[in-house]
Amino acid sequence: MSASAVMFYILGALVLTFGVLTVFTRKIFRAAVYLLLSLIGIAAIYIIMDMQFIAALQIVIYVGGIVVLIIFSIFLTHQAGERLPSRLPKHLLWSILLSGVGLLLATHILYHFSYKPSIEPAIEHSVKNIGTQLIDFRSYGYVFPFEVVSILLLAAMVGSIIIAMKTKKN
Amino acid sequence: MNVLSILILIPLITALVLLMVRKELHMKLIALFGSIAQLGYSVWLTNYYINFRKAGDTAEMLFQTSLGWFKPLNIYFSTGVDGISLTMILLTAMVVVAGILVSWKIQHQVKEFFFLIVLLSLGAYGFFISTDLFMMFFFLELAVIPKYLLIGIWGSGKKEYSAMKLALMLMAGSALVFLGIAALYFASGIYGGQYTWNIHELTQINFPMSVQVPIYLLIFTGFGVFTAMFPFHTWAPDGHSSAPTAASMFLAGISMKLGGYGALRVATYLLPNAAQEWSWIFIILASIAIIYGAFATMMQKDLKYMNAYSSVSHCGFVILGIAMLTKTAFMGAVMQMVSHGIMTALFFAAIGMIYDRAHTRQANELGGMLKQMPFIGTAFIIAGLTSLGLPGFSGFVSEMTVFVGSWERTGIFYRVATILACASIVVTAVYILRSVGFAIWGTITNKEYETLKDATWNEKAAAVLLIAGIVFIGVLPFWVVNLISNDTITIFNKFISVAVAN
Amino acid sequence: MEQVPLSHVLILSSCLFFLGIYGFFSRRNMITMLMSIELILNSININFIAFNKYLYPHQLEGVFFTLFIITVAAAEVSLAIAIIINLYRKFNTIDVEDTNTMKF
Amino acid sequence: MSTYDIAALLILLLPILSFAGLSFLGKRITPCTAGIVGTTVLFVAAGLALFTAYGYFFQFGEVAGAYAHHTSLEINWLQFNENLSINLSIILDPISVMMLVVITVISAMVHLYSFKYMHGEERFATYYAYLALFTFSMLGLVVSGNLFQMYIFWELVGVSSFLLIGFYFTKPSAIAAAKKAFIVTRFADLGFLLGILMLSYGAETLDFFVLIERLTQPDSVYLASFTATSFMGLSALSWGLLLVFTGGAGKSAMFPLHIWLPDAMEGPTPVSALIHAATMVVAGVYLVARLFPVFAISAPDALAIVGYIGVFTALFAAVIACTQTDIKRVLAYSTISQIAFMMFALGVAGWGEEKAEGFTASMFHLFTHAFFKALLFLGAGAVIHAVHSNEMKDMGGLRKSMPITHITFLIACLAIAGVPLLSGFFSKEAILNAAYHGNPMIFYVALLTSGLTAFYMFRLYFRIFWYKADEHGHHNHEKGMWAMNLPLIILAIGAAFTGYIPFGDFVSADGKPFELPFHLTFSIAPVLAGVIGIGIAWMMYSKQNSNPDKVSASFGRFYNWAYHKFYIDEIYLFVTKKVLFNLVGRPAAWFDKNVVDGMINGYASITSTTSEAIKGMQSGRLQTYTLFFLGGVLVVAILLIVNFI
Repeated sequence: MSASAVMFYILGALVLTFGVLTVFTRKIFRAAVYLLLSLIGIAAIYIIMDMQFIAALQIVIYVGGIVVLIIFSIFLTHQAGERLPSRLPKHLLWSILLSGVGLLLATHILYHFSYKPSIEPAIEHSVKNIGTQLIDFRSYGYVFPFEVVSILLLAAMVGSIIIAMKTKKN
Repeated sequence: MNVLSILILIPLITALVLLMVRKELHMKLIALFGSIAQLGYSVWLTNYYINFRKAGDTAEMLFQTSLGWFKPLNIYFSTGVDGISLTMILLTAMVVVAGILVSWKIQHQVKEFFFLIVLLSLGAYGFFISTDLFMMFFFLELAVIPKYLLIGIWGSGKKEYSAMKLALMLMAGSALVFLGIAALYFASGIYGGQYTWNIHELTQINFPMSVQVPIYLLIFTGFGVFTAMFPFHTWAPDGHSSAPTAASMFLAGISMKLGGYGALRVATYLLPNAAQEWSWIFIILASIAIIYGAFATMMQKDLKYMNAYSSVSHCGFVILGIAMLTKTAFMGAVMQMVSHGIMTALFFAAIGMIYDRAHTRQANELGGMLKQMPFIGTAFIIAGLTSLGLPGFSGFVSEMTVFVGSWERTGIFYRVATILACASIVVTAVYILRSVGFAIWGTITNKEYETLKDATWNEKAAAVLLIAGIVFIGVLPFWVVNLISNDTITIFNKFISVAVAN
Repeated sequence: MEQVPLSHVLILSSCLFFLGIYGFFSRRNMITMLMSIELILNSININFIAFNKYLYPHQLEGVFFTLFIITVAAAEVSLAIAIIINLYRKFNTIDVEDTNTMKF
Repeated sequence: MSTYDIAALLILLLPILSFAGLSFLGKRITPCTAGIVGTTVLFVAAGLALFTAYGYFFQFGEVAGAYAHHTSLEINWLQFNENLSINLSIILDPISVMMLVVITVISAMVHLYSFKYMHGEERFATYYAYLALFTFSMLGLVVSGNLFQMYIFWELVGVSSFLLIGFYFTKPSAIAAAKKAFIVTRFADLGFLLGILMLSYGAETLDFFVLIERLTQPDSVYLASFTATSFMGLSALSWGLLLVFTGGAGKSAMFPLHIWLPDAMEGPTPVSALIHAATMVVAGVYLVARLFPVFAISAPDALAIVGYIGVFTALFAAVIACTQTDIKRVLAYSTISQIAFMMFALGVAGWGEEKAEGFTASMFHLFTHAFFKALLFLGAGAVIHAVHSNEMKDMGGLRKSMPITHITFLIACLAIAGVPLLSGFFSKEAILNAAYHGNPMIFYVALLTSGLTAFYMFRLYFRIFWYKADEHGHHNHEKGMWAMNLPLIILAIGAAFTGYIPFGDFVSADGKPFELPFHLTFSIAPVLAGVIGIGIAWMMYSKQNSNPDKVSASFGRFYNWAYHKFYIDEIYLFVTKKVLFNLVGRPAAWFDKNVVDGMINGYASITSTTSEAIKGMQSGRLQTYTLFFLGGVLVVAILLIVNFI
């Protein structure tokens, strides 16, 4: 077992641990922090998988953007140290049941599925390759989705401003 | 342009023009003139038809056309009329004119009201001239929806409940009809080799008994709901009592006839074997409706309820005539449809006029109306006398024809049914005379009634038109008989050929 | 890394996925629900990357999908937070149990 | 068409035109004009009727030694099927011509009389219109050549009677009486209708004469098939005829369908004279007479039942008449009794020259009765007009102030009592004679009844015109009343002398002239009975005394029963109000409201309860929705896996 494999298992355990903590903790701020850590763990896994660009995005957008945004919104809507109310047992039962069954099912399939890797020569997942294909407008080029997503971002930005804006009361 | 298309075009144009004008008076005038034009055209068409017949045209239906409407499913807008449909068209045209006249004073949402009324009549005309089952169903539905709105918006009393009940029950009826005709369509592909909705093509096909029976029961029951057949009649009392006058007139005068016409033309005509075997069910139901409806009527205090239950009883004669499967009984059923249509329209018009003035329909709260409003009182009495089958009015000839026709069926079962039906003439007399005695005769019970005015010009015109119709049929029944007897014989001949084949 | 079988990576991601699901159901606070959704999205990203890496190394499609998912997630979170804040103003709470006017 | 056919047609057309004119223009013309128009039309019609009668009996009616029926007009009005059709026709034969004369003459008299009697009435024109409608319907009834045509006019007669009884429509008692009359006769008409259906089905025709021919020929296939089936000992034909007779019994007020007639006196008195004494109420007799050959030849058992019902009614009504105090009611019961005489006269008759004597006697009595009974009613009307009351106790000693009424009333009473030389004597003799030969038991009851008749008529007479001094002063009530007195005089002449018409020469069952037997010795018993009756009445009522009370007390409970009309009305009320309304009508209405409608409402409430129950799923909770969503996805996934992997 190579070092990277060991690293992977350690990181995986960490990600899961923080994920569990995120989901189970009764303090919302802590949940956000555990989420942060979990996301960082995932970024590390990307690095192990030679996906530095994605790892960077993960750090920049998730950790630097989204989680911070969440933390801000927690500040806006919560008193510090407030404990979250617990769920009704009925709901808990259902959620445990469903996610448990789902997990078992997924695991079962994943174990018994035979994966067939392609045999073509690999290409490097470098920023250069990614960037070239991303803004390429020939076949397999992603320039059109790229533009669409940029418009989507713009729209989301405008939309969230409008939604969150204080409306004048009549 | 086919002569029959005009029957649909006139109401359509009337409705469209109605939507464009803005002054209330103009709307009323347009609706009135549109309906009068339609009445005139129907009369002309009848005359035209009679001339064709005199010239020796023996086709089953005249003026037939066929336009592709939705060819992938073989739906054609095919039309054609015979004497039966023509009498129905005349009836509709007459009731529509009268209905528009009595609604002259309608207060709010005038445009929508007249639009819906014209739309309803459009549905009825379309239904009567269609020879394609799908188009028939289409127009049947077209005639149902406006009723919901007419009752729900312009009604009185517990109108939402009544409108909903009526619409749902009629919808359930038409759902049964649709199941039946759709089954017939697919059966036509299997047993006739060609998928078709057309009545004339369907009647050529010999369906096996196992196919006929369920379809017959479905279609007859479905149309029976429209005809207020026991035990599917309860939409009628509630619907009528909540409906505005014109809507009541349409409901009882036209809508119930859609059912009778359908039961005769579709269920009985297309499925003779099943009719022969299974019509006893409907004979039982009709006999119950006749007697039981009459007794239930006797207990009603509200005049509209009274007339609604009496409609149940009278429409029982229609069902009875159709289910008895003799030529005379068919003729009687058709005549009873026309007669009852006009008579009940007049009855509702008179009740509506009284209600508009006295603001009550309870027979025991009224009284002395004849003294205060001679015209309306007389119209009420004439409607009542027609209802109880006085000779000289249309009710007599039609009921007697049904009785004679029913008596032609031998066998103790049919005899008992006929005797029960005959017995209803006594009960009818009881409830009619009770209501006349309470509401029309007697002394004025309420001081407020002493200021009531008699009918206005529009109401008089409506009543006179309907009374003229009643008297015309009552005095010259042979005219109607000549118009329809060939067609009832055509339907009856199916049964002879069935009997021969068996 | 090559010694780690693909299925292990996928199982990691599905564990993360169902953690997210559980969190989504069991939490009443909208922000924590949002966090659960982030977990779910991340588990998907891991899947894409893993498939790209293990099964189709000659392509970049998994990378692109991850890229777009991250972008969309960013847009989604910004909108969700805006909505949450708006709800908070209206109902003075961000508990999903209390914001159930869209019924019947 | 010959002149006579046109005359016959005109007789029918004139009244209906008068009706139409008066009802449409009634408000535009003065009451006086309306009255004059109505009366003139009827007088013209009466003249035409006499003319037609002359023509029929002396010019064209007799074919090969017998009076045959003559069809003046026939219109195919409603064709039911190949065999059955309603042909509106005008048939002239002895009885229809006789009826034409009776109806038009009496009606003309009543029209004239009403001119004064109804003076000042608000709906004067309407009254005349109704009278004209009635006359038309009655004429149409008697000239029918078709069973169904008769039914049509039968109903029209019923409704015009209804309208006239209810003429004072603001009076509750008039409304009730009109309803009662219509409903009771309607009930009887149901029998008539069923009878028509049976007869027409059996004989495959609605035409009277064809029907009679088919049902009387011994070798007729129709007759054979008709009599083949029987029920309760009577053949189908007998049942059919009895059902038809039920209709006749309703109109002619035979027991137990008589209850409407006394109440019908709520109508204006001239109406009672026309409809409820002279014309409409004999329609039942006329109907049986029309079908007489079928009754007599093919169903003698049915005819016997007619006879028994008739004689029972005669006695029954006569007993009640002796106790009533309302003068119009006395006359009403007297009418019932007299019509019953005609009915049982038919009942005792058979087929063949001598045996059919009852037929002629019955028609004869119908003819004479029309005159004297109309006269009695009109006289009673004059009395009521003068004293403004129907009750005997308000009358007495009126002979001075109303001389013409007095004399004419006396003539009528003598005639009805069967005093020799007046018309009633001849016709009643004939009936009793027929009964004696036909069925002696009926004869003895009839004899007793005719004694009672004399008694109650003279009770009435003495009570009105003698008994006590006139409380209303001595001024003449008849001044300026020529319109009322003239009809009285004309009818009195009729009542006195119509008996001398050799009736047998004109009217007989088979159309052949025949001599009514007359035996002086036979007459002794009936005349004696009449004289005894008159004598008792004279003893009791010629002066004010306490005898009547003593006598009634001595009869005790029986008197009370008779006074209350043997509680028949109460029985009917019990059956209709209590039984039909409470046990049939109310349950039907309840059933409809709760069971049938409940079923429909039940469907509706099942639907709404179900949706109420499952609408909780639409909770507005995001998590619940997603829970369902995910559950669904998992289920689908598991299904797919189980099935495909």
